[in-house]
Amino acid sequence: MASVQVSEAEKVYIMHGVRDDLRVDGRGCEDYRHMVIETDVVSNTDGSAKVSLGHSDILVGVKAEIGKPRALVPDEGYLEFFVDCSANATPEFEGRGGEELGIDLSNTLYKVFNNKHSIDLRSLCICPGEHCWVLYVDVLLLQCDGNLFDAISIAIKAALFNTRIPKVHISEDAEGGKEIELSDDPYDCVRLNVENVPCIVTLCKVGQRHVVDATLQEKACSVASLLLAVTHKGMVTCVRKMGGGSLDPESISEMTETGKRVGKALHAPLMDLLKKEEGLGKNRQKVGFLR
Amino acid sequence: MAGVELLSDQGYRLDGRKASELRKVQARMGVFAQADGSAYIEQGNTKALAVVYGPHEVRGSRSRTMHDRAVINCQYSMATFSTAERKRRPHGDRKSSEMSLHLKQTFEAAVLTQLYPRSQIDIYVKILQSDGGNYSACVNAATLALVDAGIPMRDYVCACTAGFVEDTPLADLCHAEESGGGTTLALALLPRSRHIALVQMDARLHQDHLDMLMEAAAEACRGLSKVLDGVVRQHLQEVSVLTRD
Amino acid sequence: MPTDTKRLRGPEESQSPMLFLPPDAQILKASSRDGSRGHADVRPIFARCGLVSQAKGSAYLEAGNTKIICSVYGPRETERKDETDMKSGRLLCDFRLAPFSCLKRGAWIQGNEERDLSVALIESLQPGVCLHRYPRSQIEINVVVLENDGSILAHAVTCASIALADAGIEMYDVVLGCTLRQDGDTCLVDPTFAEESGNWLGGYGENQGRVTVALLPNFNQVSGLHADGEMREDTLTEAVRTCMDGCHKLYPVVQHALLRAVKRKAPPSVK
Amino acid sequence: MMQSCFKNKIGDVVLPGDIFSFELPVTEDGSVKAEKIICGPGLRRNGDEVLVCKSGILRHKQPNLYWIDSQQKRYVPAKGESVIGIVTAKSGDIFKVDVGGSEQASLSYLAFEGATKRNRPNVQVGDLVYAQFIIANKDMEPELVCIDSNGKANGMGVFGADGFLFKVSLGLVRRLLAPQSEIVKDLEKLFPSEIVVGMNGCVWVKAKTVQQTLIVANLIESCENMTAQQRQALFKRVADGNL
Amino acid sequence: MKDTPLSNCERQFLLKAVEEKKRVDGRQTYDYRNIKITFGTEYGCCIVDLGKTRILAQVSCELVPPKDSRPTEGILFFNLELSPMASPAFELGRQSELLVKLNRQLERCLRNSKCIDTESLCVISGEKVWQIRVDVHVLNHDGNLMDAASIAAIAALSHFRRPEVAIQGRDITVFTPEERDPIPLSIYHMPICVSFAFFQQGTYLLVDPCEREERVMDGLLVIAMNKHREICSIQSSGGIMLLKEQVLRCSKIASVKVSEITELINKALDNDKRARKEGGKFGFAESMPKERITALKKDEAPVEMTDVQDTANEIISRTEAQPDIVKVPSPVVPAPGTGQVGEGLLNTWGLEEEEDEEEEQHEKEEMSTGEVMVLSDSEEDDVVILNPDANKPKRLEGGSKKGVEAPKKQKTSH
Repeated sequence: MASVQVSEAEKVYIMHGVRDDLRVDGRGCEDYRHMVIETDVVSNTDGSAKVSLGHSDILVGVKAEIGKPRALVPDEGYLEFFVDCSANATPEFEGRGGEELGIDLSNTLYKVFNNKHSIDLRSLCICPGEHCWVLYVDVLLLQCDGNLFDAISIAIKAALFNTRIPKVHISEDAEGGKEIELSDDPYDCVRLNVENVPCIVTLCKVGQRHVVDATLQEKACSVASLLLAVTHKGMVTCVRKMGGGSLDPESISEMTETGKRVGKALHAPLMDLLKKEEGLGKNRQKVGFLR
Repeated sequence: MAGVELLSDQGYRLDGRKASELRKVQARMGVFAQADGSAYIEQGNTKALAVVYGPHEVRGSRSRTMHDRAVINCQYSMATFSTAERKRRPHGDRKSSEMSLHLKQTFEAAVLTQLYPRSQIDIYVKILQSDGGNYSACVNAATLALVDAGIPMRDYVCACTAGFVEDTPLADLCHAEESGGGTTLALALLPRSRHIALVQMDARLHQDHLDMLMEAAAEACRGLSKVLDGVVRQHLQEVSVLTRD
Repeated sequence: MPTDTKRLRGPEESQSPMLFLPPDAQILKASSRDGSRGHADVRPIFARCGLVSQAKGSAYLEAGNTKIICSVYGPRETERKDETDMKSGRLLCDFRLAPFSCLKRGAWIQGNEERDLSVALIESLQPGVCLHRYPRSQIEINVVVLENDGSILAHAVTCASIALADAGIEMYDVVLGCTLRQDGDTCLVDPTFAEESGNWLGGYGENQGRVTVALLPNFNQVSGLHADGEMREDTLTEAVRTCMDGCHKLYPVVQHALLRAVKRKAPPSVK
Repeated sequence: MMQSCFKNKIGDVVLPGDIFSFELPVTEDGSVKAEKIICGPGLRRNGDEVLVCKSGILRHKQPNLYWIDSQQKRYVPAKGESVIGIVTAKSGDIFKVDVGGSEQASLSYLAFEGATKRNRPNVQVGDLVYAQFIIANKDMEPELVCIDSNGKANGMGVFGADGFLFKVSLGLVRRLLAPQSEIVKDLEKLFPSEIVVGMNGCVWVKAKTVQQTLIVANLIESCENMTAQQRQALFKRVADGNL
Repeated sequence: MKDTPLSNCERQFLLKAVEEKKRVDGRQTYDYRNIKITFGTEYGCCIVDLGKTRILAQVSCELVPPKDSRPTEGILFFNLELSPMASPAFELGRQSELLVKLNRQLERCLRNSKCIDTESLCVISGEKVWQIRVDVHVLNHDGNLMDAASIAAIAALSHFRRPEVAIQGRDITVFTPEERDPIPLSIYHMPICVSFAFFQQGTYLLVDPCEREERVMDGLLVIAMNKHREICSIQSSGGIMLLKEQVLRCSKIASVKVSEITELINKALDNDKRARKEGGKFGFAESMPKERITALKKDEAPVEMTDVQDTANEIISRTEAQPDIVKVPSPVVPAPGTGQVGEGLLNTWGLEEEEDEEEEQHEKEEMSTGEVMVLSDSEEDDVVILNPDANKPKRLEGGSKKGVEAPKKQKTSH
């Protein structure tokens, strides 16, 4: 992660602040920074979303392509994750610098979605064993100011909500070969059910307490952090301890409990915000980076 | 593309523009907080983001430091979802390293590098959506980012593409016109001094039409420089209002 | 990607025989564990130190059919000079599954999963090693899984910490790893490969998941925690506790292995 | 006798690996008359045999000096030889000078006439320097100086305002620097010009106009592989062609 | 191993020489160096000598499934290698900027200009098409790699023959050259690159810069054109500031150069075809029978003797006068399989009818008399190749007679 140099005195200052539930930018321990979400930002994709959480900017594009289903699960489509840490974020990511972090992020995303209920993979299947939809989820990291996992998971949820997969009808031509036609009417499409898509909450252990949505400074003076992917029903789909320190079991269960609570509380406002934006329909003024 | 008719006989193009009409240009400076200079530009459907870091000390290979001027280091990359067909890798293939090379040369000519010896200026450009004229969008975005970063330049660098269909020059090509097999000319111009920083042309064109084509491209660049000029003034006006009282 | 020219490959559209297994063979009922092992029992492990002469320290560990060998080099000088934090050392890990280790042949080049496992291994071992004693240097850990029969990360953590101890690197505590497979309400400790992935694909019920915990036994601190699949929060905390008990069960075998190694290396006591 | 097998080889092309073995001549009074042979560059002693290790023409100089005149381009620094170097870097109190050898030679800033700690010589990166080697062996980094034993520059130091520098083979350099070199004599007849020749194959030429400098430079370059008469003919044509 | 740095005095001298319209090797501002094209025994292999720059191009073909985006078109693939043999500055495996620039320019010049009909390369649409692969290797770098590479590539492509193919239903039979003689590629036009080096912020301009001039130049403008005066690609590089008029002027100069180089390539191709038809000897070994052991013969650098004043703009004004293809005096063909144009020829074109130099090269007996190929360069004296074997002095006078006579003629012509 792009780290920032923090002197010892600053660390002590931040720790004392967290102990009294007052962080450097005035937030409480479980408050998120100001978050801006916008969908359908890039037109070449089937679904896209831009999230800026404080100064972290993430852009996610989802492209659906027809591919061959995996051998072991012939009746399901699958998701492919690719995280591109562009040099825009920090000069460190130039050339192959950002590759290591990108692979770490995408591996975690694979784990988060590695269950049956996040996305109904069966609905992605066109004809078992031969054709299925493959959703390429490309995450573009434009600016990173800490807490990337949360911003990425929210952006993915918004992008999947915004994804429109064209309807497919299969016609049998003469010698039994299957012919696939896509309907080119833009409105004749299938929407994904993103109810169950989990959101990631990263809890950072600073001193004795843990904080949500830690900035780079707070992360620099934390020993360990726990990453929790929580669905709107409170199910935990991925847990991962990050950082060089260790945690005692009590604080793990404490952090898990907080994570679940904060995660669950995140889904409801997100979903109705997305629905409201969807509701605006055509006269919605596209903002993107322009404001 | 034999099928698609690029220029209708009444002189309208695919997207309804006249022959020498530019696409809608929207731009904004100072998009990112962490970068020294940043800018975002939309030319029609082509969207580009440019970020500038520097001038800072040379990282990586020390051998590149110049004892008399700054080294310009560019990286051009395209988002994997920017084109209709998904790109496997954002950068690293020959096309993008060539584009980075062109950007580097364009700005080596325009930026006053001798003011910052033994230092490095990084220019990173990201194409979010590609609908033709990638090079020109990158140059315009990078110019705005350099202005935002306060790096001294001889002049704005405006770039534009021009095509040639049924011997009428078309300005500011979109993807359909660019990949239609006709001639495409990319021109990076310093409008006030009418100096050309970079010229690049593809596909066959008879020598006599070259003059007309370059004139159309130069005209388009001058039009673009007015738009960029407007954006910079508006941004400065905004910033000065915030900092005045 | 350099194409693999040496091996005679079948025609492109050749399928792996795995596909043609009868469907029920694939989905193994996870809850019924065959024969001797109860749900909460850990497979007996065999551990030895000092197998690789070249390495500073090395260890070989067998848990059931899972066989892992690990060697430790260092502390060495860091090549990348411009590392920022110079006051503490760095752990570098290279986690490889031998191509013949799983049913389906893997590639020699390190895939994304292996990189993920390397990162997980480093984060689990780092709390146990006194890195501040080795400023401006790096310790390289090379782990090779010779045969993969389930919970390779957990056993790799244990094997690596034995190798580190064998290499004489200062550690706060040995790090032990244990994995648990949650299937509905039953949880299987130290699952085999079939149990670990078998029921998973078919399972649509609640609480399907896998938890791996790395533990510092004397401090009772969790140094590594990985879980995926879908579980309720209480099942998760329960699973973590079960894993920690599993780790404690391994501790005596590890101590014995280290004792043997130290005795063998120690100078003949003056009798 | 010993030198006889050498003598008949003088002027011939010898290849690396040729061996000159000697039977010690036994004089009438049975004592062995030892003869001394000095092996120059290209010859190596191996027991009582002399091995040739560079291809070229065997040369002889009275009384017993033999050496191989090879057509080499890569220069190996030798102590006492004066060369033309290009200053590539200024680090601390030494300049790095590229002499076309295997590594860059070092030249201390004090090794200039009248240089003291305070008033340092004005040397820029990229300048030409005419200097002499005081340290040049295979184990140490070669070192140059621009002053002779009693501190005078006598011709050495930074130079080359607006002349033209080019590289030639070491064989031609030796012919140019030979005491009565015909090439130099012919060049003098053409038009006045300054020529500086470094043992490392760098030649610097300056004449009144750019045009003449180019002519002299091209003439020197083309003398590389010409026999004497061809050179005469060329110089005659250049002389009348120009007048 | 980094190559030797450029000293300040060398840089200043070269720039002063450029200002006074003098070039190190005695050429005019718009002169090309000696271009020599030789073909190998195998079809599609050719070596081009541009002065001392030497480039090998090899064309090969293969039956491959087509790209699914273009099922009915063959595939053209270009690859240019900078082998470390060419200059100490080239390191193997390092993606240097020069490598990327050359590769992309070659691709743009030969593929985007659609100079080869890719439809004719399709065997079974969607299944099997010909993939034509052009490998270009730089053997010696003495400046201006782009022009030499483009000449080598287009010459090799036009020299290349692909095996004939017969299709019955699904199976394809490929005939060996013995069964059916191979078929040439269908080439519409021959795009050739012309490089212009700019000095002193664009005030001075040189064609075909040699290596020393390349190290001193500010920027480069490469224009690819074919003999029908159609521009195939333009690419400016280096931090230079150009004006529109300069680009137009360069394109006019390029059109003249290209028509003359195309003439040379065709000459060499017919030469090789004639040599093969008559069953004579052809290929590299033949093309340099009389040279010294070193393949890269060290011809003496031409010396510019007379103070030739600048005839550049006078030449330009003349090109506008004659729109049609200027009658180029036939290039001297020293040995079968080679076409050779000495520098001198360039600035005599269009001036007055050069009496057609009698073909020194008369088939068989010429070989025996050892009449050495005469580089009839104009103002510099005759280049004489010193043959290691005892050669009759007679030839020497003969050579010099030619030489002496040549410059005089040259002088009058200015």
